[in-house]
Amino acid sequence: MSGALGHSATLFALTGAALVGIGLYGFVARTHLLRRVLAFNVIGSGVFLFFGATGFRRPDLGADPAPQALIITGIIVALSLTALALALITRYAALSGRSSLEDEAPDDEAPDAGDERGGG
Amino acid sequence: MTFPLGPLLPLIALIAPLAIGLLAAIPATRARSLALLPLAPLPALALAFFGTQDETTLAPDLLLGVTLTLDGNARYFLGFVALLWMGAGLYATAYMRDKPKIAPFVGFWCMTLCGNLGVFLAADIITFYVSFAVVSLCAYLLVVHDGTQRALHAGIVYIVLAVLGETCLLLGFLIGAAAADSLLIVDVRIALTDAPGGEAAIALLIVGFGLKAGMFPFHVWLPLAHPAAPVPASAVLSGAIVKAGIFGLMQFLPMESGLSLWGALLVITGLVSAYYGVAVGLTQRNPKSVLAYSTISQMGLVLALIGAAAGATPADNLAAATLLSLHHGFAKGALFLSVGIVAASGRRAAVPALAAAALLALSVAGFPGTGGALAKAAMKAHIADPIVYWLVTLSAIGTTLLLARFVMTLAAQVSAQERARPSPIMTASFVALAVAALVSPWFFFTDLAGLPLAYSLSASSILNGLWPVLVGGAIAAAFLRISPSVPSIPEGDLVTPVTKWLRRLDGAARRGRSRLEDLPRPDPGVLAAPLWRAASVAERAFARWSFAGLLMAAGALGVLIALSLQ
Amino acid sequence: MIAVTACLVLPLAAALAAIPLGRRAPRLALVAAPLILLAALAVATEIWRTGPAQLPVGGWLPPLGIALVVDGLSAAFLLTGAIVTGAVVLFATSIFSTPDRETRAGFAFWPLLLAMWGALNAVFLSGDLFNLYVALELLTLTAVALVALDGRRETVAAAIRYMLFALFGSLAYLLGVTLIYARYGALDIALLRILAEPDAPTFVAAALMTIGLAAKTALFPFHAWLPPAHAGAPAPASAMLSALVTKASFYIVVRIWFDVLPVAGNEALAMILGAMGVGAILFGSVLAIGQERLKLVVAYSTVAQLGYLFLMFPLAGSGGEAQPWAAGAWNGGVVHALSHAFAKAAMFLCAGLFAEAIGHDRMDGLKGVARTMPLTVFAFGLAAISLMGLPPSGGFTAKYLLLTAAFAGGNHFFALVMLAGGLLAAIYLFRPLERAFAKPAEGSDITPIARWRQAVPLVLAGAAIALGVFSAVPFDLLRIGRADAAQEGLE
Amino acid sequence: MNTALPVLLLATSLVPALVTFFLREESERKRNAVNLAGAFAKLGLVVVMLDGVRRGEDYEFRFAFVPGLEMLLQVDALALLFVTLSAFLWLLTTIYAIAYFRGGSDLSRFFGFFSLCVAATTGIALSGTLITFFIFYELLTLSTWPLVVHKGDAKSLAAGRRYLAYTLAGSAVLLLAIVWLESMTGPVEFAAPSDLRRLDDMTLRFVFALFVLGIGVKAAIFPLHGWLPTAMAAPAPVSALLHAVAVVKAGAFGIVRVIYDVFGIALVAELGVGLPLAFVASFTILYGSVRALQQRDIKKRLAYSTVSQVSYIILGAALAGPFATIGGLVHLVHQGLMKITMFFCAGIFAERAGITSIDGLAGMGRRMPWTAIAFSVAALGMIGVPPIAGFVTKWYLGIGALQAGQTWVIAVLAGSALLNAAYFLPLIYRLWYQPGEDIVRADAQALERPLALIAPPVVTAAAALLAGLMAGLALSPLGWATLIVERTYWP
Repeated sequence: MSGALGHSATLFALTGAALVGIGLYGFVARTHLLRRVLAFNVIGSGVFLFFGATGFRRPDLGADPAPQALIITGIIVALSLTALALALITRYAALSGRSSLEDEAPDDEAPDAGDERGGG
Repeated sequence: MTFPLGPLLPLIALIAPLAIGLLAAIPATRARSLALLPLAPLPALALAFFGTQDETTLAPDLLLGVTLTLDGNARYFLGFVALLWMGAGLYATAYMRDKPKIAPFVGFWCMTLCGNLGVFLAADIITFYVSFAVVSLCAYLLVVHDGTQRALHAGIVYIVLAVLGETCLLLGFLIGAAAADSLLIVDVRIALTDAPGGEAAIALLIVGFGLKAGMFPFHVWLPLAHPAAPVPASAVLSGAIVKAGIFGLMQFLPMESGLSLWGALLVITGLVSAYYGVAVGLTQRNPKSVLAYSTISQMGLVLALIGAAAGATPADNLAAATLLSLHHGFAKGALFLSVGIVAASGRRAAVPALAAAALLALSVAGFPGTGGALAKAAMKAHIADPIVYWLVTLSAIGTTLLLARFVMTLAAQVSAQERARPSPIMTASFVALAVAALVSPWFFFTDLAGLPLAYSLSASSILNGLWPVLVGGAIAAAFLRISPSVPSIPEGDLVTPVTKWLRRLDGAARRGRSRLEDLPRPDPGVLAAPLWRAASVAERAFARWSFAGLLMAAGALGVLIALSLQ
Repeated sequence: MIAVTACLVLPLAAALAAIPLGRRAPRLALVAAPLILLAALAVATEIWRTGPAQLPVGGWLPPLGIALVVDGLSAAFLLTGAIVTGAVVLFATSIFSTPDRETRAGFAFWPLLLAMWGALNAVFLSGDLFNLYVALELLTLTAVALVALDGRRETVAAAIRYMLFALFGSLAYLLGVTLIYARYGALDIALLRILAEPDAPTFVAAALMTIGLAAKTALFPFHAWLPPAHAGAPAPASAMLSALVTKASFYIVVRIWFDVLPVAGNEALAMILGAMGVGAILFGSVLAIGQERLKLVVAYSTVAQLGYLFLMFPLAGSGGEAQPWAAGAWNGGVVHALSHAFAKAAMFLCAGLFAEAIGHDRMDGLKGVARTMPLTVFAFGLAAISLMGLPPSGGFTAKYLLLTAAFAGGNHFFALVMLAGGLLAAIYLFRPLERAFAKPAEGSDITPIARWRQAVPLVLAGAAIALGVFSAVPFDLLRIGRADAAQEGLE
Repeated sequence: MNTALPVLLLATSLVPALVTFFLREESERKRNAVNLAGAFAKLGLVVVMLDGVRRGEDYEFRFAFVPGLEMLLQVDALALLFVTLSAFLWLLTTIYAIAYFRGGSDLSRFFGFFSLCVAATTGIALSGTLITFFIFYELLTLSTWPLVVHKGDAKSLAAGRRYLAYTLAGSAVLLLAIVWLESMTGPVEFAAPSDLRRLDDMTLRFVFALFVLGIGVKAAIFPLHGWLPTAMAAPAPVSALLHAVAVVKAGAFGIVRVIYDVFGIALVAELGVGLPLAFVASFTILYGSVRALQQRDIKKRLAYSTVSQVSYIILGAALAGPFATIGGLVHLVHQGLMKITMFFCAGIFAERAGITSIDGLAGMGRRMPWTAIAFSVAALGMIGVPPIAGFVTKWYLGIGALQAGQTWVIAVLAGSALLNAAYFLPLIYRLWYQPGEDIVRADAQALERPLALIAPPVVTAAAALLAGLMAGLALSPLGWATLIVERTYWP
């Protein structure tokens, strides 16, 4: 990793980090399960973006191919986890009619309730 | 398994009674074992007469190495005890013929005999202690043989005091053996004087042996136990078993080093016992308890004699004590048998028995010409201190009084049927013991009393022996007929108040303990409940993802900070 | 090194083949299990003779290629996993084989189990951090699915809660791997051991990875998902979950801190992990004592026992001069993990059999079970002995080594906690045993269980005991290729 | 051949245990055959070894437990004393138990754990290192618990719970002590004690206190004795062998080992810990006797008497003179013989005549003569009435105490003898002299059946009598104890 990052790589890394931050908030603070799965994917893409940015070497040299290969694998893994999570959530909603776990209040009663009604 | 060394006769003397006792256990030979009873002490008698003195037999495997020997006084003790057991055994064959529970009687009779003989033969403490324990515990079984309520009560008092005595002896022996670092009695006796805690050991031994010999205040079991036992058993109890205590004192008290303090104490308690025995004995109605109190009194005298020995030449005093014990053994044994005979004979047949009993009484009182006079003379010859001398002579008056009371109460025991006659075997054994009592001191006077026979025949000693008896007889004649309604102290005098006090103590303890028990005991389950409730509340919090998610982010931060503290 | 590839390929292939076979899948599993067991055994004997081995996949050498690494530690875990899973397969054939009709659980169980086995072997064999990530995710996937296998509301909710913890864990781990790659440009464990230095990005990466894996191992305070998940899953599944799945992420933590970044570790980190371990032991035990359902007791016991494993970090290296034998705490921790795997699997299988026999899971129903199911109670007893750390079990050997390391290193507090943990374990494990030995309550009809099904947990419990008695061989196996950090510790 | 014998000795009770576990409940004859064969074989081996050890042969079996940690089975004179006692009494108790349980339930389980417990006792006796001692010490706890709760009713379960609470807490403390000591000095072997003087005194005193606290639970020293009386809820053979011989004796044996072989007499004296232990033992002797006085239930009274009697052994060990040691060691055998007789008889009275309280004994002498005779002989022996074995111990302890300059000890001995008389003589009195209902003699034959139930107490009573009467013999317990002391501790 020679010298300071080129202008664009730093930008990508920063947006990656921002995405992780935003995703983390959504994943932890929100109680609605679908919203959490979405947040999970946001964090995932943030991480992959950051990972891609690390591939930058010197401007004259092409990008390091290894991170990209790993990102592809990561995306597949994230995809399968999301699929399983969605299957479970839908099954859970069918069984219990709830959109969040028992011990957590649904989002709409959360203090800073969002503007539209929580789904499900 | 090493074979015993040295002469075998002492071992046979001990094992023979056990063998006969074993016969009693087997149902087939039970009847014959009763018949063999008188022969049990035969080998011991042979040993006493023909046994070689001061030779030790060693049986290393038995107990902690049994060593048996026969020294001077022990020979006489062994002899007269064996004879006494034979006489009583003979009497028992007739007495027990039609009675139930022969097997336990014969069995425990033989074990007591074996223990009694062991006491005299033992050369090491362990054998002495074992024999002493056997004799005192098996005697209990003879005491309670009849199973009457009175016998059982006597048994309880007897066993409690016997166990106390045993424990005192054990402690005394322990201190002695530890100091002497050997088990032989001779070494222990020497080591006792300067041993650490030697004083305590001597005190314990005196209590232990004194208790067996009926020393005041530990005498309370004797007037209860002896009368309660069957006749032959009480004869042996008073005649032979009490002597074990005396012999113990003679063996273990370190006379050579002149133990002045203990000697004086022994004399005092001896005399107190002597007079106390007479005083309480006079109030008794049952001839056997009168005899029991007479034993306490006589043994008191012997104790005094041994105590006096501490100062002067010990060997003579002990020899005199042996003679005194010998005579007392025969006389008291015969007197107890006489009670049995008189009870079994009609008015006409009782007269000769009563006469013989009276004669024996006179002999015990020291009437000149009888064995008793010789024994009394031997005793008085060796008491240096004038006060003690006079007290002893005066006690003869008391003895006469007491035995006169005995003859009087005995006369009242004559059986109702006119023509009842005691069985010839019973009379034979009684006569044998009576003769032995009257005659045997004549033979042994010279070497036991250390005085020529002529001394006893001299005018002064005859006069000396005569006047107390006459005075006693006069008083007896005057008083006894007039005031029969003397207030009768219950047998075993001190026992009744002591038992009442113990019962109150036990009740208080029981009440105290029950109050202690209903204190509430904390139940661990109850204590843990709040802990469990707090944990499950925390668990629910950890399960909520919003909290857990935060916790994990905080955790990552924490680890990061920890790592950066490099 | 065919055996190494066989260990990876066979389970995954069997998993895939199980899907089309449907009702005949149990027979396939019964064929595949011994083969995989043989492969694991072959791997173990291979490295016993020739020492640690590295197998570059497809011939590409690191840092570009992915290498499979086999040393004593991985061989031991491979073998334990193979034995436990083999037993679970054998046991599960009696539950999940329905020749007459097709059931969803029966259909889904076998592929998931075999895929989980493949994932486990992948974790134990991979020498590359990202490869570990992929294997870990496959493992989580199959685990969550197994938890929700019987589709009841509680188990689906438990699966979702497990999923949330797992997702956070995998993201944290992935971010850590990314940072490592960004910093060192390599992900292979052997290379990283040389390159690693104690600097800021490495600390961030290590912190993220540790917490991520701690969540997956259900280390206190991130343990709350485990009890409902493991208690809700069917018996063979919960045996696999408690015995092996949690051990996989623990295995990765051990790899990271002893093989990859020993230089980065310090006293403070060891103390934090130790503190969390102590919390797990005490908290898990107290909760286990109060439970009424047997499976919950066993699940909370897992939470407690995992605490022991993490005590390894503060105690490692405090060998002291008096220790004639190998590093105390590291060995202790690993042997504890292995014996816990055997014992916990046996215990969950027994719990399954009890639930099947008395119809429900509450402990009072166990009264008099010792008379009708002696073998199961005996197996449960042996497993309990190992969990309590009483001789002659593997649990005892582990506890003994950890205690000696604690005393040699002078931190007596951990020793006291371990002893207290042993006593608390005795309390919550003797409660069910006591009911089993009680007189059967009237009218409790206990359906008899086939003796061979009772024998399976007995074999596993016996293995836990054997690990304690014949522990010389496993110790020599563990010593092969062990990182020297295990000897000096993290300071 | 010398290494095989200790293992064979252990196997003679381990193999029957394992075989019996897997025997079906109905195959009673096979089970009895296996157990009796094991018992006879063990007795045979012991006789062979008695002769061997007397001629100076040494039997040793080492087994690498964990590299550097060894399980060592070593047959020295002290071990043989304990093994001979347990072998002889196990044979009798097996015969007794077979007759006692005729037609009972859960017998395979009972006899399995019964043999396992004897195997543990043998292991404790033969153990050559502290770790081996601890392993068998724990195995004893685990194998006795099922016996205590054998009846399965609420009372025995509560007794079992209390028994576990005490013994497991004790074992935790013992493990703490062992590990603490071994972390300073490396593994401790009894035959080759390492010099502990280089460690500072305070820690050594604290470790010694921990050892006594840990082992004291099984030796039923005061405040730790609470489990023994409640454990009387167990069936008679259990309380006979275990609480009169195996468990309590293992505790006393352990303390003897700790004092003589781990610390060494010189160090114990130097540290000044011998005297406080003697005080505690003496207090236990008196406390046990006083509590026994208050009990109305026979077995409870016998239990408290055991509490008091076992402390004789500890008192002997604590005073640590040659005579005191011989006294302590020989009491190990004497108390075993006498106490097991009394427990046997208590069992017969309870089982055949339904008598458990002391008042119920009235008049039993005529109804059950043989049992009553055995009971009386043993009771007299306990009081210390010569020539039965009890007085030999009191004699040697007394002499030992005086030679060690502790004259107060003989007062304790005397007090205890009187208390023993106070709580045993009433029993004998009731047996023989208190008139119970006048039962026809024919009824006596009815009660004292079968022979296998009545013979054991008579044999052990006779043995107690012979042990006292023939104390001088070389092979008598006293002879053997003197050999131990002369050979190992005061050459």
